[in-house]
Amino acid sequence: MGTLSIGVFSSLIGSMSYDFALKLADAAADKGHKVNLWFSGNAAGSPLKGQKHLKDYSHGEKPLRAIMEKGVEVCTCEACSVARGVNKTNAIEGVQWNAMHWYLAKIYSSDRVLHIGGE
Amino acid sequence: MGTLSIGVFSSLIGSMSYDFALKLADAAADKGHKVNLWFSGNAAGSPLKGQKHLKDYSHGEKPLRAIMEKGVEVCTCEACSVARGVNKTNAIEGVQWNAMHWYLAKIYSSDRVLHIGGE
Amino acid sequence: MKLGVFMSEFRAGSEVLNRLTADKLGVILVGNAVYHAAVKENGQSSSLLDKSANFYALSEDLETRGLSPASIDSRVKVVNYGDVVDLIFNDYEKFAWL
Amino acid sequence: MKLGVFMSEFRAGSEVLNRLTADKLGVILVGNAVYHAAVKENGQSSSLLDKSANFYALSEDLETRGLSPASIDSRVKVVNYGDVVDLIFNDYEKFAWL
Amino acid sequence: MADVKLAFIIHTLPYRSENSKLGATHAMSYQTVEILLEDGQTITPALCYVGDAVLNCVKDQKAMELYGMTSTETHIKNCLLVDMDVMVCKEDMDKFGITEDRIVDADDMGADKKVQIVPYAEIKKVMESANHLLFF
Amino acid sequence: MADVKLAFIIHTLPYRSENSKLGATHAMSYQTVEILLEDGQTITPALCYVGDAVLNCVKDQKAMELYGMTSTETHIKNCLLVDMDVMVCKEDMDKFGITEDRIVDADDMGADKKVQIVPYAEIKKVMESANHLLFF
Repeated sequence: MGTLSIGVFSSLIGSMSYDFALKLADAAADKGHKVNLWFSGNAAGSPLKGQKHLKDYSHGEKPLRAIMEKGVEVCTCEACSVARGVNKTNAIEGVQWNAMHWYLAKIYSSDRVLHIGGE
Repeated sequence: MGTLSIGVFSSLIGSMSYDFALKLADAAADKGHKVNLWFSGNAAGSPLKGQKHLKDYSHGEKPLRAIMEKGVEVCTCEACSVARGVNKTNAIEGVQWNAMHWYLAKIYSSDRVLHIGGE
Repeated sequence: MKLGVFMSEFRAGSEVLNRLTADKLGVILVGNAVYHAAVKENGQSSSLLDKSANFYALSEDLETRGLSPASIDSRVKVVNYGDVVDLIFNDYEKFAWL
Repeated sequence: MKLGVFMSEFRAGSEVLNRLTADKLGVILVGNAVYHAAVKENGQSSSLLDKSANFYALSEDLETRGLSPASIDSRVKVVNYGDVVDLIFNDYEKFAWL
Repeated sequence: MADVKLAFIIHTLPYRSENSKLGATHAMSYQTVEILLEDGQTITPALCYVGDAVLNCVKDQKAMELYGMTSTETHIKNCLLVDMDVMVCKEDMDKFGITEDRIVDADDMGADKKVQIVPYAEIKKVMESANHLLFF
Repeated sequence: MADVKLAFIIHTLPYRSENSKLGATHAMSYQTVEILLEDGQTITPALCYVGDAVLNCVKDQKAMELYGMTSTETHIKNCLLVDMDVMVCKEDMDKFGITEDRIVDADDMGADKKVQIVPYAEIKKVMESANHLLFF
């Protein structure tokens, strides 16, 4: 079993790259791999808690909580989040807060890195 | 003097279309025009209050409050906002909440409409 | 109709623009579309500028990218935000954002 | 190197991909890039598929768009999320997302 | 002016951004706008798919089954159900080799309206006769 | 493995998305990553601009004056100041007719490093020798 670090930079709703990242993390965790998930750019807006699950929109909160339950480590870029009004007091519990070097440190000990850019 | 309705669908930070919309609304208000601003899509995440103004990021909260002071009417798509975890309790005061027909009704009595799509 | 088209990208939107026609057509280059006015590729100006239209480029977006308003294509008029407001109310009636 | 390139768009990324080379190259079509595997334009398949590489397309993203996995280009192998995990760990070492 | 005509021109692919979906849902909101207008004031939308966006109109989209999200197909069906004019550009369908039988319909929901397959010239006329344009 | 090499490949335009900026700031964070690593573990980034992204490297960007936001130019200067390898593809510069004197430098801030104008083949070598790639 290996370690995969995924960087996600796209928004919770829109391109569906965010959906892709969560589904891939889930599938990798199910196969027994260790997964790290880093949010930066527009993805740093996604840890806001209290997202209402409406069927016309992608929904991140439930699947995010579910993959953290499976042991996926999730961290958001603090600067990117607070610039969007998301901070530790209104964020989903369990998401870590750190600077960009968290991502680089996780990459250091990863077998595989999938850096997902986009919006 | 005329009425201009602007629809914004892009995120607070990223493409800078959001910055464009706010600057255009401000310039039109300064010239004495009536301006309506509609947020949907990723722009519906932007009414979250408490955005920290960091110099590496676009910042919407201050300019948004400033143009509302000048009489620009701002409304966000309620469904688009709550799907992102933004709701009336954590939103910038003065932003209106309504359904998509608010935008159409404003368009009805507008001389000009600039619908800004994008992400 | 008098149609004002806002182009906001450098690598998208041209196909849609090419099919638009109007009695009076204005193309307002904003965001990364200002590169159409300011850079050549392999010595060639952007083919976008060959369209029969009035072209404008937003000075704020040129200067943000290190592009001098003095050095842009002569077919393009440099405008600021206030000018864009006047274009919207005085020169065109309907708008598209691409 | 063994390089896996995720293509996520239909109208962007091809120029960057064209310049990439690797001892073993895989191109994984996800998001709107699945159209490269499933639609022709003016009767022509996407030129992307002419590149010398192993091609994969994500079944979930094909079906989301109403595209039948049975009807895609024969050069492309249909995979699901679990298969993509295996491609990442077993078949390629470095990755690009375009 | 009693009726205001709006042309919703969709030129973007589905599922790449929210735009093509939001074009349909915004157009559909003409149904309820009367609560904000005076008596006799109406809005008439037309929803037109051009360029790559004709791929929005392909049926059998499984977004709900696979991603838990309403498909673009369903949004278009809902537009047909409220008797909106929905048009798709024939030249672009032909370019992609999309035949009429692959285009979304809402027959199963009892809609009278169908997606109208029209030449681009028709969509140009819609733009010309509209009071305002909204490009998604 | 004591040193891990990362290739940050920037292929997107500035100011269209955050990607090109975040490429530079993520690369720069190698400076502080030691607090999360063991002794002797290091990360060496290289920041490479290819394709349209060479337009990120044009100097005199007025983003701060006009939009109140740090320019991409400043981010690149900061990378030079921390002695990072920053490369820009010569073929793409030539395609756009961008001459060397228009490329960002950090001379005014006393940087020793300069942006290296290199053929694409050099950037390919960076990708080949890197442990991981990050495309922005």
